[in-house]
Amino acid sequence: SIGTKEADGNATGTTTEGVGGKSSQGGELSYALATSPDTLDPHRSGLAVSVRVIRTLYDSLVVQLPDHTIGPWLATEWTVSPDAKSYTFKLRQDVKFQDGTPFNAEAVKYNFDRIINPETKAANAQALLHPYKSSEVIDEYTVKLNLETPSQAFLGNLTQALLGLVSPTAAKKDGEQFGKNPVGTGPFKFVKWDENAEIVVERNDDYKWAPAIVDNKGAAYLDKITFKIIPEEATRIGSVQSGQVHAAETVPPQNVASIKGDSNFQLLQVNTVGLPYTLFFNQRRAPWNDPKARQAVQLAVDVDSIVKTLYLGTYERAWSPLSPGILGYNESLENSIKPDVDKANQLLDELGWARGADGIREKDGKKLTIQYVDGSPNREKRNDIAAIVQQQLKPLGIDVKVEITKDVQTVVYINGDYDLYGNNQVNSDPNGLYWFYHTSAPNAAKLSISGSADPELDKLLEQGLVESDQGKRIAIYKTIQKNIIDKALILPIYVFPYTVAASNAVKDVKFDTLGYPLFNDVNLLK
Amino acid sequence: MRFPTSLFQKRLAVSELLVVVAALVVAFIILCAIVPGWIAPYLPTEMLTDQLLQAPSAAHLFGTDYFGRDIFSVVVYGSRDSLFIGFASVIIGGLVGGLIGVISGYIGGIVDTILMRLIDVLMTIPGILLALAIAASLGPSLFNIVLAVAVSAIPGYARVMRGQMISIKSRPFIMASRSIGSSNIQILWKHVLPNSVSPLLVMATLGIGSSILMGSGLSFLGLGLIKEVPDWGTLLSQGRGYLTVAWWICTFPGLAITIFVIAVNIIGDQVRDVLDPKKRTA
Amino acid sequence: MTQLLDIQHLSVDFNTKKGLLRAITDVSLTIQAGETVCLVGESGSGKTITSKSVMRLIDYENGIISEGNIMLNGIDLVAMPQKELRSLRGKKMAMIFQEPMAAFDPVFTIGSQIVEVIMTHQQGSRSKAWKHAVYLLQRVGIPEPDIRMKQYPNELSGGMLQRAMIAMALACGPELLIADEPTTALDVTIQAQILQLLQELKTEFNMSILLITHDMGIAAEIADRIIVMYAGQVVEQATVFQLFEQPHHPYTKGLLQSITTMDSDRSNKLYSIEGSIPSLSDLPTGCRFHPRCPYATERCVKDNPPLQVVNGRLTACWHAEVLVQCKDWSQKHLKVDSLDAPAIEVHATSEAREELVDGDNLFAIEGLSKFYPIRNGILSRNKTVIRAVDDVSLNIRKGETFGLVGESGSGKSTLGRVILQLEQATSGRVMYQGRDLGNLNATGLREARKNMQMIFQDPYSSVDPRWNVGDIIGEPLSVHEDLNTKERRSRVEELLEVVGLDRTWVDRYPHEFSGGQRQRIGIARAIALHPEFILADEAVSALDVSVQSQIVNLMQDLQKELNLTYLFIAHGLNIVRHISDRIGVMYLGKLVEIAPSEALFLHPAHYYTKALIASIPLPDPTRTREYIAIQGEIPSPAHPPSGCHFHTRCPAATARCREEQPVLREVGRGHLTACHYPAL
Amino acid sequence: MGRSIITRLFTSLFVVLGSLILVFCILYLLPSDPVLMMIDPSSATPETIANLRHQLGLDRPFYIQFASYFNNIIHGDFGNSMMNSEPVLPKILKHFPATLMLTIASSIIAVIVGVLLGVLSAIHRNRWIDIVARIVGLFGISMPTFWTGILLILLFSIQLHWLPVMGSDGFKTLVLPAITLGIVGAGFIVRMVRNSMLEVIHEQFIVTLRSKGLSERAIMYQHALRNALIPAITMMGVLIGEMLAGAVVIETVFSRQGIGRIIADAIMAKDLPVVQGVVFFSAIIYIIVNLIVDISYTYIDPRVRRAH
Ligand SMILES: Nc1ncnc2c1ncn2[C@@H]1O[C@H](COP(=O)(O)OP(=O)(O)OP(=O)(O)O)[C@@H](O)[C@H]1O
Ligand SMILES: Nc1ncnc2c1ncn2[C@@H]1O[C@H](COP(=O)(O)OP(=O)(O)OP(=O)(O)O)[C@@H](O)[C@H]1O
Ligand SMILES: [Mg+2]
Ligand SMILES: [Mg+2]
Repeated sequence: SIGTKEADGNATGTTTEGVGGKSSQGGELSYALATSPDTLDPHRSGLAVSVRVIRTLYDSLVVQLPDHTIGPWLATEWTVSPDAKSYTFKLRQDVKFQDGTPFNAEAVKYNFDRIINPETKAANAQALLHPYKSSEVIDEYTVKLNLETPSQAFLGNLTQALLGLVSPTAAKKDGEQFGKNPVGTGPFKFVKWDENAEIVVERNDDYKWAPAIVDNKGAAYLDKITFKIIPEEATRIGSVQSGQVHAAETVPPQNVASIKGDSNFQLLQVNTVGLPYTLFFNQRRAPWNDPKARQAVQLAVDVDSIVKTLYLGTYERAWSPLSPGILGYNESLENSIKPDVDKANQLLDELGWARGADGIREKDGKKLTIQYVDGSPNREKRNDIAAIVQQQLKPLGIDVKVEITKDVQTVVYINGDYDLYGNNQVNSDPNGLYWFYHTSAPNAAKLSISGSADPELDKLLEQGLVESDQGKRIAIYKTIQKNIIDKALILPIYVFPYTVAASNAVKDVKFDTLGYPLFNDVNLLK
Repeated sequence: MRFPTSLFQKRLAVSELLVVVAALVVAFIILCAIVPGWIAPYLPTEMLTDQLLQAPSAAHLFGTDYFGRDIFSVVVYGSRDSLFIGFASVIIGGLVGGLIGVISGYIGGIVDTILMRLIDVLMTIPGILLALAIAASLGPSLFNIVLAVAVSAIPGYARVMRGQMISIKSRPFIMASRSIGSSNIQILWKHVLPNSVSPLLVMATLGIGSSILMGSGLSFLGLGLIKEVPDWGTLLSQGRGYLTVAWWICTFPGLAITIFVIAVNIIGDQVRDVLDPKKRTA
Repeated sequence: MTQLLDIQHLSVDFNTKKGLLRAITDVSLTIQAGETVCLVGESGSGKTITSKSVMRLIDYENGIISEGNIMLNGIDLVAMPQKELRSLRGKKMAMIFQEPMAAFDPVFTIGSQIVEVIMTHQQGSRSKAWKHAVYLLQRVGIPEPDIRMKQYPNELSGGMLQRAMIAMALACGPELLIADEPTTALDVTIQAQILQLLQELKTEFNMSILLITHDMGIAAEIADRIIVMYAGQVVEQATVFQLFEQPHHPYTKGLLQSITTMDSDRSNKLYSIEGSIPSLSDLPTGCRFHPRCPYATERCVKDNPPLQVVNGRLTACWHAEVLVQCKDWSQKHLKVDSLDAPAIEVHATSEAREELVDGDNLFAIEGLSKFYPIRNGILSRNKTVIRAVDDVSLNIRKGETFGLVGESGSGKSTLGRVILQLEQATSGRVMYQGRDLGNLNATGLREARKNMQMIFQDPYSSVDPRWNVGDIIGEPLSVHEDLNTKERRSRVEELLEVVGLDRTWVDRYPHEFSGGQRQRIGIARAIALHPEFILADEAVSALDVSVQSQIVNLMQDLQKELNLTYLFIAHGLNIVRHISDRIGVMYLGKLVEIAPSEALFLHPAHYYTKALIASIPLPDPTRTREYIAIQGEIPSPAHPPSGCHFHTRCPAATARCREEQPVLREVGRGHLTACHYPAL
Repeated sequence: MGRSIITRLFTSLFVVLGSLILVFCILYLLPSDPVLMMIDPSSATPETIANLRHQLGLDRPFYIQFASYFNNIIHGDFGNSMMNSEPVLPKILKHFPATLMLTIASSIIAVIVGVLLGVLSAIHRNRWIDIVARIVGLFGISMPTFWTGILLILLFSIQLHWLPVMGSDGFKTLVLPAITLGIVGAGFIVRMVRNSMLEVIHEQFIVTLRSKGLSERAIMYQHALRNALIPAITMMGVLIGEMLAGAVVIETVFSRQGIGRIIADAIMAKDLPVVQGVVFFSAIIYIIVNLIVDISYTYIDPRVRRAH
């Protein structure tokens, strides 16, 4: 039988079921990654691809369950203070790091303090840990985390791999080089990392503290996992097809059908959760600070056609600033917008943009243009989206200038030199919206993508962060989503499915709620 | 020359036939670049979303790509930027490199030493790295790609031209001209240059091909040109992921590059033969 | 007698882009065992093709033997497949070539290349072959053969290489040795040595020699029989005595008459055959020589004469029998009185010229030197210099022709270039009509250049191949004179006419001309500005004898008309004698003798001059030259011998010569020599 | 000879310094800021960023940055990667062997195929062998390498399962990339060898060899080829440079480890110390290779040997 099973939008944590039921012990899995991880120090990493490896090496305090509730992992239980500004965790007592260092309250305190220490040069972890202030060791296995301000996202963020717990001994010893010599408590131990070639991890035999989302609570079945780094698409898929590796991630849409159609292979697919791939208007720049102008674009861009054309039915279209499967996702937005070129034209006419001789609209001697910035390389065919948007807006009289750059950081976040820019984020909590849509602090080192400065939206986002009542919180986020779409702040494009092509021998790959693969249960048919 | 031309026409050897074919190919491709509209059945930007990934057929000679564009038309229109990259970078690289070579070879001495060390500096950095660094610094625009490729070609031209200068400088007819009382500039302009450009010309013809290839290499590394109508290198690079499902997407632009480069090389070889006075007088 | 080589009715075609091209037509010739046969004729007459046909080497050059037979010792060479031929080549028949440097593979040692031929044809060990090779080198007169064996071709001098080449040819004891202009690229002194060697070896190895040459002197000296070729055909075949006694073909007669001999009347024009050899693709009808033949009749235009027996020899002329009866025909062509006989009458004209000895100086050259630094290694501190010209002083008088002779590398060209300020002198002065040319600024120099022009050795490489004739000749005009296009064109056309070219040829390109015509172009360019002085550096050396005469005549005519002064550099001593009023002899950068032309040849004072003159082959088979010719080769100018540079090769050298450098001193009227013991 | 090598090495020092300055300048023009790539600017305060820039010395004037970099190099310190603080020198040394293997293997292929085809094509000038060899050669230099590479993978790995698709461990993984790169080199060599063979074949000494009765085979392979290879050898230096450059693309296609990928990544990330390190390294290699070429040149060509 073909072990392919596609997760639908809401069902995260999908598993594939082994044929025989009984998992076989041993074996080495080779798994091709699409890019090279930047570091295996979770606190310093900023790449999703790193997380796939990091997840095998480290555990978190808590885990997110498929129903969005938080379950125990290295922490057995926790309490939140009434002002919601401190969290007290009771820790498992049978855990130790792979280098023998005991896991205890000191270790947790060390970890979180490490993240906010500027010398660590922490990356995304710092943002996820926000608004963490300090830790107090209550006793050996009890730790209290203090926050600057209340945050409903905090606990959820603790489930993320980037806030995984590193061995204090190793981190202190290796300093800058810890990312090349990672030590955690996870089901696998680091063996070696050949840059640009492979990362090898082996089973941690002592492991017996797996979270609820996997079946095998003890040591993993696999002896080893070799993560091969194969950036070139054709090579990566080719190496699965030729049998050189067991599995390869990120299957290009055009290959999905052939993998599915080949009885020797299975296709695993799970939608990632967080913010879907979304095109953001830069509201700092005219005329796209005008809702009407944005709406015209919103009506003219045929997202359905884009997604169908480029992804050949393998990606789902996104409708909201959040992806399905996340807390508070607003289903009512689905199918709420239909392309309507006439209306779009009318809107632009109303704004006084008249067509010039070349068909491009003009006003006050200025052409109606969109500076569409996208990063290179052409990840997930995002550059191609730009190409289609360019064609779709041409009849509307908008000249879309596509700029593909290696240096998105500078162009977008520092110079703000764009009208339209696309991005997505894997996130466990709808509070992820905060960083994108809240008015940015005046001294922020980096501009927010949307350039929003909307007091109403700001207020809603602040409420969402602290609202402790789940129901109310969901309502707030639904409003926010509708708000954003109504004001046409963005064009949501697609929900990114994490896809894996694997030989049929690979059994029981599971995924966490964010769509990262878990290897605890994996076994190889011999 | 007083060759009986009829004899020529009768005995058209295979290699001569090759040159004729090559010339026709190049002429056709240049025509494509100048007036693509005459040749291409579709607009290169026209996305026929109901005809994605169609195999080559009568309607779509080279098939369609994942946008539903007619690949034949895209290739035809794409020739413009490809040829531009090829020709412009060769012209810039050739002029700058040639000039350096002329100055270095003709003046000699300390100027020569300094310029040649500078050229050595450029030589020590492999061409594509230089191009990569320049393209990365300046961003991917058509002109920057041209610049990047041109800079990496400079050392070659400079060296060849310098060598030519030095060898021409010692030919008796240069001394003849000097003994007549011609000034340095006159000699340089009227004798040395005309007699030394032919290897440069040959190198330039061959360089057109390598420039296009280098451009496509930059595309592959993600520093290529992104425009509405992709050049061949970009098209090839974009289509490479589809090789197993729709071979035609990258095969045709690939063939376009290869055939063009081959044709240009054949012509370059012919130019070499024609410009070689030894072969002409033989 | 048995014929060793028997060629009958041989015709050879070449496969060219323009179709089949017949290079030689109906050539028949024979060589007997032990005989030396010379093949003579102008450049392009098919001599090399004939010899290569024998070796069947033309197969590799798109050549086809389309008719005829070649039998070597009764073996048919034409029908033989290449594979079998290979076993004959190098063994039964061997070949030596004109350019010894080009004929060796530069990347293998001399020894290995000789051993290679031995190993190809003979069984036996390598060490035996090596020993044999050493013996051969020794036999051809190469000193220290063991060392030479391990050297590469570029490490040997030209003369040495030609000896090695001969050794290689002799390696397997061939029956037939073909030598294609074996001495043309060498100095006269070396040439004499090589010819002597060949003759010695011939008897020793008991072989036949087919020698190709365009020098009648060589043919007279060495040949038993001579075969004259013209435009791909044999026009005459006779024994050497018959031929020089009474040539039967007008072409042969022309050739012999064109030779400038040591006693030619310097006031007379040289004889020359009009026109030039036709191109193979454009052959005349009938007798191929008829367009240039003063005796040509209608019949000659229509029918090609066969090679037939006339007076005991073969000739291909319809009128040979009649012509030889004519009075002006039978006039002796060569009359060489003994060189040491002082009895040559001094011609009236030369006496008149003698006055020039004291005439006005156009150039006064004082202590001129030109050293070229040579680098050995970048860091090497001890700078070596080549003393190309070393402290030379001489005067050139208005209206005279000053000849400069000397072996290759003696500094003649360098001296010429430095005089014309084409190169900066290392020291010394060049005074031109009282002005020091070295002090002129750039514009002054350019002005001065109007008066000083140059004619070059290689008429082809001295013109820009991309320019047409009009531009080439017009270049000096456009540099110095402000003319419009029309004026310039008409001046160019005039000049073309002056040098004897068709005025309609202005738009042609250099490669469309023959060698002689190209040299006329060079002359036209040189006289365009009516200069006072012309430097002619080997201006006729690259040309055929007949054409040489044409050019020399032209130069002399121009001298008279335009009152020119020449500095005439050449290694052909005959020609120099004919054209020059005074002659300077150079050896290793030094001027060793200056004398009026006649005086120099009659009474050479320096032993080097003597040796040079003695090396000239005489075009008279009745006289055998005594080989007092110089031994050894010219030493390196970077390390010239001490004292008198010539002492290493001088028969009269003493200890004094080794230590003390002689200075130029007068030994006769206007006759200076730098020798401690002048031979007067 | 020994002396001139020392002088050359000495002048080479200046060339290396020149390349370092050049690359420094080019990268200095890069608008991106490495600091922003290292930390997450959304959470870092401007002060931390400024601190970090100061720490890395990026706030100093351009020439001081270079001077201190150069000073460190003289002391054997090539600095640390800005991306992951890894020391540069060990990083390069670790990745170099794979690239070297690739370069050597493809050069061998290029030389064998190129010389063989070049000779055949010159000997059989204008016959079908010549035409085929020339076209093969032209294909070699006319196909974009990444395209050739992917085509080879499709054929030999996915269709035929003969060779691994990717990797840099062991001989088998070397075959396809070496062929891909070798084809290009072979294309160049075919042309060169053919041209110089044609020239040599018309030399006078070939006629002499024939007149000695040598077989055509001996003439072509023992004499003509050796002479024809002399100019070809000068090209080898350039060719090896090209191959090193080709590695940038090939290593990506075949997911091989190597210096090519390091530098491509580093350039795009403006990781100055790494770029500088690799450029330094490749300049040294260039100089060494050319030195070797010159030495072997003098070995093969006695005319040059004497001049030294
Ligand atoms: N391979 C060839 N193809 C075509 N024509 C040739 C070839 N070789 C020689 N010829 C022509 O044949 C004619 C005779 O040439 P050959 O070399 O025998 O002259 P030669 O008498 O030896 O002259 P030289 O004194 O200049 O050596 C010349 O016109 C030459 O151009
Ligand atoms: N530019 C130069 N650099 C170094 N050495 C030179 C240069 N020109 C000439 N020589 C050397 O100077 C010496 C004299 O050369 P020159 O050409 O004047 O001799 P030549 O008498 O004209 O000989 P030939 O009869 O061969 O023309 C030779 O040894 C030559 O190698
Ligand atoms: Mg000849
Ligand atoms: Mg000379």
